[in-house]
Amino acid sequence: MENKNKISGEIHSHTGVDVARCYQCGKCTAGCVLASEMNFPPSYLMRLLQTGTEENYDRILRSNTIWLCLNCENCLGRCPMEIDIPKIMDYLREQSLNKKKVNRDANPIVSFHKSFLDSIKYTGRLYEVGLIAAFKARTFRLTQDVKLAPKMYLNGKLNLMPEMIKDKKGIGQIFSKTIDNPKTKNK
Amino acid sequence: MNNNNSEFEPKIVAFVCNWCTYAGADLTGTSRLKYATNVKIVRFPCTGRIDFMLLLKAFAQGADGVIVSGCHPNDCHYTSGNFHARRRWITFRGLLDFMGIDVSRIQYSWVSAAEGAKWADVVNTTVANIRELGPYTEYQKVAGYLDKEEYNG
Amino acid sequence: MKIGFYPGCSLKGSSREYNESVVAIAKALDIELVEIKDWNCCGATAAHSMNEELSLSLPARILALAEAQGLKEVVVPCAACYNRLVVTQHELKDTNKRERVTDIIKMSYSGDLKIINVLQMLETYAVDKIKEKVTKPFAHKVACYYGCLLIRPHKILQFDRVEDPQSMDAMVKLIGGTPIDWAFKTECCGAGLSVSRTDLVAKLSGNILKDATERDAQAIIVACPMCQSNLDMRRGAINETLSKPSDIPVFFITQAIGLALGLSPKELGLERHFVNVKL
Amino acid sequence: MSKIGVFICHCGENISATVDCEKVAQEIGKVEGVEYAIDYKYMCSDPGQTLIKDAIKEHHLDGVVVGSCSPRMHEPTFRKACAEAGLNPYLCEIANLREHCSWVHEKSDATTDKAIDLVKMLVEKVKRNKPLDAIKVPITKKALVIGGGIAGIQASLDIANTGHQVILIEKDPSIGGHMSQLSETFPTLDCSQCILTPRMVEVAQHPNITLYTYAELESLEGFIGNFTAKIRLKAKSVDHSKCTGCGACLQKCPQKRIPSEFNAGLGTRTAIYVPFPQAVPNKPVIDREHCNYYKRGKCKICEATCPTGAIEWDKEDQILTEQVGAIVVTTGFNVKGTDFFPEYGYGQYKDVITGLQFERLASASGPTLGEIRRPSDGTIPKKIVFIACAGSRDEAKGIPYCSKICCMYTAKHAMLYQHKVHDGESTVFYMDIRAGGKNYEEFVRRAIEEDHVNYVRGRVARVYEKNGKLIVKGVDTLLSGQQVEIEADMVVLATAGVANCGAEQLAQKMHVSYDPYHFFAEAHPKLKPVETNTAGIFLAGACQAPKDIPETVGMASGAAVKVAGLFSNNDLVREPLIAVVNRCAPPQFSTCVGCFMCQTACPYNAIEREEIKGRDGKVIKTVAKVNPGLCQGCGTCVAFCRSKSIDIQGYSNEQMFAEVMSLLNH
Repeated sequence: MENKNKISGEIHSHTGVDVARCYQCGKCTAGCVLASEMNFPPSYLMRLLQTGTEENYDRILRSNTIWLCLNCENCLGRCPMEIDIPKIMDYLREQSLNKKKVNRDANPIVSFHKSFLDSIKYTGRLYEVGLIAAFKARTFRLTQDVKLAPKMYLNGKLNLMPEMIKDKKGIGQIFSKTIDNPKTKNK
Repeated sequence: MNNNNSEFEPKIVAFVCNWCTYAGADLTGTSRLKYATNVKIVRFPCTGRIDFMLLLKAFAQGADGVIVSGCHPNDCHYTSGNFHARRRWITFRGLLDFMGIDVSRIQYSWVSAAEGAKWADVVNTTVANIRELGPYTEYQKVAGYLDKEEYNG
Repeated sequence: MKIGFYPGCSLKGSSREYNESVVAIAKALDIELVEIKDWNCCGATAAHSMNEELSLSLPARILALAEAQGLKEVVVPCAACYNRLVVTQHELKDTNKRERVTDIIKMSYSGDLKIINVLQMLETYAVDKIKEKVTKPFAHKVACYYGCLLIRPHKILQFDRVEDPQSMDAMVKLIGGTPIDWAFKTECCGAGLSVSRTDLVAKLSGNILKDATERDAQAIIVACPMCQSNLDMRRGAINETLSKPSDIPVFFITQAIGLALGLSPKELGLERHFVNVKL
Repeated sequence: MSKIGVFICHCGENISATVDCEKVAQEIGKVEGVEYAIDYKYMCSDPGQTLIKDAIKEHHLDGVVVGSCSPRMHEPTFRKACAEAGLNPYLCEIANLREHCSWVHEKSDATTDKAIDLVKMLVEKVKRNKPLDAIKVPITKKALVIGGGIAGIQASLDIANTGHQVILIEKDPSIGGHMSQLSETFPTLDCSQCILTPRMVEVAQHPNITLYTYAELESLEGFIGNFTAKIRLKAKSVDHSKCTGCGACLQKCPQKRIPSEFNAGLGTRTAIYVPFPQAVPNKPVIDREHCNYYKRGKCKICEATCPTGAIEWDKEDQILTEQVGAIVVTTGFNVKGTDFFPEYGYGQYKDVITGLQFERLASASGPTLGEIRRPSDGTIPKKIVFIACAGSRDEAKGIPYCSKICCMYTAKHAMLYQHKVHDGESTVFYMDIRAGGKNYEEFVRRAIEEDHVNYVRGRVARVYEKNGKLIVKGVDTLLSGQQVEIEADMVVLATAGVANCGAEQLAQKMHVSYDPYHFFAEAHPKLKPVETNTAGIFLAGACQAPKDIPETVGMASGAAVKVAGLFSNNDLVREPLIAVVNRCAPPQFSTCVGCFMCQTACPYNAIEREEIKGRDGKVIKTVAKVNPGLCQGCGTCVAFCRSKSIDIQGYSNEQMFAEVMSLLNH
């Protein structure tokens, strides 16, 4: 039967996961390493989704939960109904970004991801020094890890120059066709 | 699927055994699962009862497809009827090929009394397949082979 | 014997000792590693947190390159990359996704490349060699730490058992070590939040170190650069969360094996560690 | 020119909601040979049946088709109605308009058209039906009960008390089943053995019951009223006619460390053993897998100690053949082991146990004499955690169903623990509390309110061991997902109830159907809960689905009544839907050419050779002949017959052909 609930319908069509299957046993939350840090834990998030109300959906997209999720997949590994919560989290993060509802505490996390992807966009590979610099610039956490960097350098863990790949065009077009593509934004 | 086929409503006859598939189809009903109206069930005591010449007769009379379905191996209510049926089906298939009849118009499956959903699935996939294949037009050919067969008592 | 090789970014940067030790023991075990030409980053957590198509396209390009290079099997030491590549290959079994992605990367992709992690490589190709070549048994009590990405999603990776995995323990036994039975084998270390939420990483990694030390392990063995850098480089931050600071060293499995095979600490990049590796 | 009456049932709304019943009746009315056609709201109702009867008389109908629910539902009803109106019941056929049409299609012309086709099909069949007379076969008034748990015990006693002979076979050395392992039973907390043991003894002493322990069903042939059962009597290696059950051998047997099945692996037993002190029969068998003599050819200490020389080393299995008229299957269930749970330690933690093991700990006859002690170190657990739904309602583990008994026995376990360990703390992790049953809910409330068991709603993600404690990582979903971590001394898993091992093979031996989880299938989920699809074979207890003692006993008595009912007649009236070989005038006598392909095809050896002799007594030809007592009407022979000389009544070539043609000729 077709799903009358718009939100869970969308989630199903994008992730193939049916939120109605969750019977709220809480096993995911019980095993979640960051549940205590989250605005609300995974099982509660599933329940909010099941209600299908816009208010609750908004609460989810504005929560830190979706950004704290590490995708460690313990929840999926143990879920008696084999519900792919990590996949839902990925989808919700995308929605939260597109709808500009990212939780304030999650900004550093998003900034890090953005800096990370930028680094790849321009060099094809991760340029850690550049990443950290960009991240600091984004978050103004200028002093973070100052103690770490020199030792990393001394231990030869830092390349001061980025490794470039040849086919930068190829990488560029991957980005322009996906994350930088305005069309995919409001999906 | 091309358009003229999408309008075409295939005639499909299902030869099923009384104990497994007929009961399974009953379960499909009690579970209110929906399937295409094209298939009509003929009830046999056992797939072992099914004389495959009757399938030919069906084609000769303009059936577009046929389903034969009974108990799973080892689950036959009569111990071994479905094995006989399977053996006969294998030899019969050879005969059909030889006669130039499209074997893919015959769906042979096992549906137990507990598999209501499976029955709905078998029906729907068969109907879809036969739609793809289009109407069965060569049946006069089959009719030819069957002139001598006596049935009508 | 020849096998394809995808190092990934960490192994070229902050975790180069992992790369060094992989290459070193491969050599010692007569395994020739053929690096994928002009490989790119797999996108890691960042990509699939931000955009699904991107998170599939980046790994897809890597796989396509490997296929174009005629490789049949590729070893991926970084657990994160390994996870992304296998998951992508699985996701792309879906024809629609495959069409979308191949259109994005503009490369042909068949999806029949065999992707394995370091443990699988050693299990399949090196067990006997290691047995015969062990000169300095790694006779220590160690906690094998698998983390998340090597094991989960189990249905897709199909590697080892989902709780309390055993393959690394077996490897350790093989080189004369004693793996302990402990509780945090597959609990997450904080992985991608290393920089953005160091506080949480310190807490999670702290729990891991705590359990290992309390069960008197002398070292932690890992097969993931993120786990290693969190447990090693972040030790300062971690120790601030612990009542009793921990000085337990964190080895890559390849380093442990290398030592057992008699390779020098330098070849294995051991001097790059933050926490003293004297045992 | 036949006169068929057609009766279309609306089944309230069930058919008429999607099928235009009126139209069906009208259209059928036009069919050649149809004398009378009408639709009605409830054909199976009294007025409905009267409608049919009157029509038969009024219009002198020679055939009836009822378009209604599945023939498996009401065929007998309508055939009876016809018979009452003087029409041979086998001239009545049912068109399945509900299960095969109205319920599986949306409302549309196509649906109505299909309904019309289905009825037409049966009209064409009925035109060719022949009046048939039911067949009478004698009934062997002796029942076989398979499985000596409480279900088998109850069924055997009930049947035996109606004055009929019962053979009870049990695969283990003693009857008693799982119930004999239980400590105290919910919701009354009366001691399981105290109520069970007297029944076990009664079975052993009942004049109408023959008990074979250590015995299994080898094969089953025949049909209702006339089964032939082959029973394998496994070699006990002890002659019970000589053995006095003194038990001297048990003391002396050097093999003492074999995990005891009765104690669910928590205790040990010897190689020559009696499963438990109250066993029936209370005489030992030798477990050849573990016996030194059978393993290494040395020992024989038991023989030396046996005062009556009862040990029989080279005794072999015996196959016993018994004629029985009915069978009650009561083979029970089993529970998953702790090794089924990766997240709870793959069974490697000694102090993580199953509910059944807890029963043994709590039982006065158990390895700890009823004291709750940790298997690992024998200490008394001060903190205990019970995990409900361990494996049950868990699709990922392949067991989506609810095991039904766990909620109650978990409450009981927690209660018993609190009664035995006063300063102990018990926590139950649950998803729902399913306490439907007389005094069940009250029982659970008592555990919570009076015994202060801590009930937490949430599933446990993980259990691991740390310095002698079991760390339980759970959650309280009623506190919007607050994590709960408990350092427990013992964890009890209410593991899923599953079909007994070998259930599938047994079902196949008996040709009864079973569900995907190998529980045996009842004939109808509501109206035939103790029957199977195979006439004469009945079910009782947990072999059909997990159930508790009261339900099991009720079901067993139900099955017993079915058997007694069957045995209350001298012969059995069977449907005459069987094969016959045609006969015709001399000189041909029959078109049968005597190839006897049918004989090889027949699963029931129902085909005999008949010599047709002339006046001078000379054999003219040998033809096939069907034994109506043995033929089950599968019709395999018909499909095999080259000369179309053998046919099956009710499903004749002519009838089947007519049905198929009617579907296509338009």
